[in-house]
Amino acid sequence: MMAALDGFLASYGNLVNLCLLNTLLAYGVWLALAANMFTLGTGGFMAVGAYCSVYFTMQLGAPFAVAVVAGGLLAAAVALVIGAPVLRLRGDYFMLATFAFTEVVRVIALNWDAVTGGAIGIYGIPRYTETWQLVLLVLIALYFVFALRRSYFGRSIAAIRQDDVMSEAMGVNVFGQRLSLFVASGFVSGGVGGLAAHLNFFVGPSDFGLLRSVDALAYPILGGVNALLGPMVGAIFTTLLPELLRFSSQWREILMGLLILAVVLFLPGGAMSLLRWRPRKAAARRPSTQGAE
Amino acid sequence: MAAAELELWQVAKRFQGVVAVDSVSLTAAAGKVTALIGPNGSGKTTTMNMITGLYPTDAGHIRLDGVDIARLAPHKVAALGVARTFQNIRLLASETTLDNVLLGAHRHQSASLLDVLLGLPAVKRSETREKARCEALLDLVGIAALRDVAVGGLSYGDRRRVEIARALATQPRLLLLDEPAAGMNFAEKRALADLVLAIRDMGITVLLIEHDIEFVARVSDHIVVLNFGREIAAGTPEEVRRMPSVIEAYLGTEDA
Amino acid sequence: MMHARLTRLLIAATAVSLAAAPAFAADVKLGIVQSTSGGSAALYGTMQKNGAELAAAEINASGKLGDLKLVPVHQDDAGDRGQTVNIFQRLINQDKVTVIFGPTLTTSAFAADPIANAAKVPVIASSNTAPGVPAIGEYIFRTSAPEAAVFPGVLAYAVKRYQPKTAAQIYGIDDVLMKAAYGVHKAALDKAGIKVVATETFQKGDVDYSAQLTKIKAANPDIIVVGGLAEETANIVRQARQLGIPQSTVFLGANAAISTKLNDLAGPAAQGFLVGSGWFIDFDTPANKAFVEAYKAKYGNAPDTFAAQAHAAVTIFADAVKRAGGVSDPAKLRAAIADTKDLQTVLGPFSFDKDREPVLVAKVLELKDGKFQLAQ
Amino acid sequence: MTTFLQQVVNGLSLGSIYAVFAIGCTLIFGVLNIVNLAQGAFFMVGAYLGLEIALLGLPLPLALLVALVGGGVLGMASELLVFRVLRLRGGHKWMGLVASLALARLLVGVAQEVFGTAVHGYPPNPFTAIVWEIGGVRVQLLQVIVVITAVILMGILGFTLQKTSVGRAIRTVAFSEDVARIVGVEVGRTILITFFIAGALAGAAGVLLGLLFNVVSPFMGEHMLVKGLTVMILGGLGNIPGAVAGGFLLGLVEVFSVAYVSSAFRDAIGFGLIFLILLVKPTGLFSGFEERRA
Repeated sequence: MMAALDGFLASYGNLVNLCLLNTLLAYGVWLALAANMFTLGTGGFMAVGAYCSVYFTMQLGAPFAVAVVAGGLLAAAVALVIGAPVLRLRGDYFMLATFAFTEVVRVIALNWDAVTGGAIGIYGIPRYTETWQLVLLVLIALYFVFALRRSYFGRSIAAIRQDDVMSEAMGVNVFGQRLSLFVASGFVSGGVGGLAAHLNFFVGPSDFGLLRSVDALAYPILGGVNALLGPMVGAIFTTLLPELLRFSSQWREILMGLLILAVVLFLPGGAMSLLRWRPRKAAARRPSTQGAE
Repeated sequence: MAAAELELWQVAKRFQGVVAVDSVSLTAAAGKVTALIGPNGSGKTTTMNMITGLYPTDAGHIRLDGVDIARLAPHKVAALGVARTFQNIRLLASETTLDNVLLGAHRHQSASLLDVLLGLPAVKRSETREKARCEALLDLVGIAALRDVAVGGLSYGDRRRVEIARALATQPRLLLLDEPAAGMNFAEKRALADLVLAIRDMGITVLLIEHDIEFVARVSDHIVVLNFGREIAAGTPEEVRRMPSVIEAYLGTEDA
Repeated sequence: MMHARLTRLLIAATAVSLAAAPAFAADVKLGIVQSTSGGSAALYGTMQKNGAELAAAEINASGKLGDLKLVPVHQDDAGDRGQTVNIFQRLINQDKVTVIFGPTLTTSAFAADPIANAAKVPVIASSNTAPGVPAIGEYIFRTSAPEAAVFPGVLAYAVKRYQPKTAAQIYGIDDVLMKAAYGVHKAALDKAGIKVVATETFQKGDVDYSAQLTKIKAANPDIIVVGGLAEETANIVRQARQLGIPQSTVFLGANAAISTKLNDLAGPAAQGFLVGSGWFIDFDTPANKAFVEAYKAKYGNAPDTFAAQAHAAVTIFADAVKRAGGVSDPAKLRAAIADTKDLQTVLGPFSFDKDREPVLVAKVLELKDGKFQLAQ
Repeated sequence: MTTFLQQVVNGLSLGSIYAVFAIGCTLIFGVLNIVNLAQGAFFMVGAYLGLEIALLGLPLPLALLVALVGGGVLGMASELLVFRVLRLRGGHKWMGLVASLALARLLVGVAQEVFGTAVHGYPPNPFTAIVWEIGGVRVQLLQVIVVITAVILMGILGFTLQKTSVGRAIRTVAFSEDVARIVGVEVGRTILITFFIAGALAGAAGVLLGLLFNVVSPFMGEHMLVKGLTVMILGGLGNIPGAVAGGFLLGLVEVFSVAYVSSAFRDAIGFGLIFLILLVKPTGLFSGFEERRA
């Protein structure tokens, strides 16, 4: 049994790690999406976390755990600084401002050779990230999200997502909650950046651009923002998809586009809406109108 | 939890040069029902939005028991005991009645984020307490049976009641009702009038906007009439009904 | 009844698949990890995949390896490092490949090569020119000449012919290859005592270089050194001429700029362009002529330097297999690859130095009348 | 001074293409309040369609026309197959972003399959050869043609929006779909036309860029999309005159940040600028003549 697992991990270990890492990232992004923040800042936060943690392990010789937490904290601090002004913007403006942030980070990474190695990046990073650590972190993230969702915070976050004006009038500190969630999202993204940097020996600016942010957003959206397991399902689906479609060689990009389109068009509530599993007895009587904004 | 007195003094608001509220002064006496009436576009809802902090005022004071609240963020105004309902009902359609009302209880929850993340018993305690309170409110507004139904499927009148229950769940000292009787039938309006009076008797100041004069006359202690962003009359229902300027304002709108 | 038949069917199917599963003992699986989708990496990934597959087919047809048959297994990593690592793991542990050719991008190499090195599977890269790739481990090789091996020759030639005093540099700042090339160019210029009067950058996807070139024009350098891929270099050269930088200001390019695309896209503007390389399309050896013909016949377009380097990589591997007497002993195979000495390839006589870097006779080429020719 | 003027010429010719492309993006936003991330792919397809026509030896105006129509048809297809379906199914706005990106990915995959991954250039045309030198400033005939074509396209669009019944319908839908329905505008058809116009502008921009800079590749759209988004912010989302001004402005900002700061920080300056604009004046620099308010 153990031998079989070892064999599997030898061939698919990295894929498993990527699924776990992306799941973690998906929950980080979910924190923002849950309060209707369509953030394209994820790539930027990951970069901040990755470079910071690598600096800690390679330059300062800090323990891995300390480095990852430091990366997360620095990303959270950056989120706090940019979040305060950016969160005053309405939906699309918020999205574009976070996009600009990610690009600015990328250009800084390209030019700050002393810390980031410029375009060449940093290689020879020790491999500290282990599968069991990722499993543990995913479990913790799942539990936190679970606890948050079913608490009154979860209720107010859902209310902010659907109608922030009303929520505010009901005494919910919308700005405060959004900022906290944005900072938390930055923390998780930064931490994931640190973990990712110590997984594959290398980091470079091309890892953290706009595409990274968009991919990260796609995880919870494709999986379903309203379901606890949605972000995980979306992350695993999106990570496995290119591998599953490997048989199609040159048609892979086309098939991936088609498949994602199909999910969006036929399951506008995300893949988890397939299950329609509802924890409360009122499920059957829920009307089908959704996504009212 | 004493009823609060609301005082507006020469409050004004314009949007990109267009005057929405020119200068409104009024007082909603503590523990009374005050009605704000006037033709469409006379600035009633804008006034209510300024009271709740949704719009910053351009001029004037808004005082709640003497404290100026004109510059406060809406959630801070709510924290001082001001709750409201919305003209275009704003509920979370896919959530149950109880969950919607529980949102109003948000600021009374006592568990911290840390309690929540660690799953401490404080969470359960706080939630149980607030649930019980909200269920009592559902009972009060007469929709206890709809507790677990998604509000999207409720009738118009029932949804208005959910909104009132949610506002009450914030434990307000001042309750603002924006056209609570709109779209209700005769029987529903009667029940609503009784509810408004009951709320007043609980020691909550009520300020309501309403078009239905019968309804207003039934519940109000005091009426303020707005037109073109100014108050043109004020008094008891009997007094206001006889004022020529009021009759003119209402007839005038029929021409327009 | 139904059940029993189904069970029997399943057993039969399993038996068949089990019988088919093990590869023939004579098959040598070659992992080819090249990006054929996913942005600009696909430009040169496709070329390398073609070059490697062509070489494998030729070697199989020649019967040079006796009953050993080369079976290329191509996997596309879409220029995504995560996928490169996935592929390496699977090729090594599941497909049990003997060797890996690739990956396309240097960043992918830094992430994935350590896995192969640990598993004692040789990797021969044909497009990673940044410093440090073979240093990952003793199983890592490359046929792509690092910029440092070719550029000094080009500059020496330019100095001899034009006696430049000043130079301008322009390079792709977000491209690993070009950033590394920039460093090499700068060092060579400094060493030759040529003053760099302007340094400009661009990014992947840029099409308009006129702002940078206007600035360079104002600095009036004697030569301009470009660190860019063929497509980028072509546009830089063309736009420079349009902006009135005279033909007498000679352009020097990076190794990666060698492609027929350069002439296709730049036209007469590129006349006199100088570049150094291990290979060029009109390289006059029988091996190369045959390669160019075969490539054109099979893929319908002309090969570039990446295709040639990939072709050479497979040739080197096949030769090493022969010398090692098979593929059963990875250490022996590795040693045979490392011992490659003066092997005739499409790149000319090829050897590896002790750092597993290619030793090639770098040629200085000049673009004349639409063709790269040996500079005289 | 010569260098300065030369940079102005560089910036204006680049900016005119940015403007044409960004108008399409901002038009869709103005009408539907969504960002269509597939516009970049339409741009790429337009460039290829124009290239194919040019390679057949047919005149360049025809290449432009084919790209216009091709881009427009793709725009309509994206509305019919993606956005309309999403609206009918009540999908969240986010889904539109993800879906349009998937559509772009699909088109890039198809283009790679059909045209290959290599970069192609337009065949040599007589315009590239003609260069005027005015006081040391070099202006190519091709640059002039591109800028004039861009201005004409923008002029046609402006006329269509302001003076024709189609334009009135589009403006009404942009103001409010409900109002449009009440006054008898066929909303569905009008939205379809909007997508056609936006796609056509993207396609045309593809040909202009391909011609001027001689680069056509399957991946060119992503880069342009980023520019288009930047221009949208500069000009204010949904603000068409703002997009025109923003396009030229971005062209000039890029050129001058290279000229007077450093090419290494060109993009940092561009993105830093839009970040600041978003914080200080989120309605864009040109909200003075904005047509509608949210």
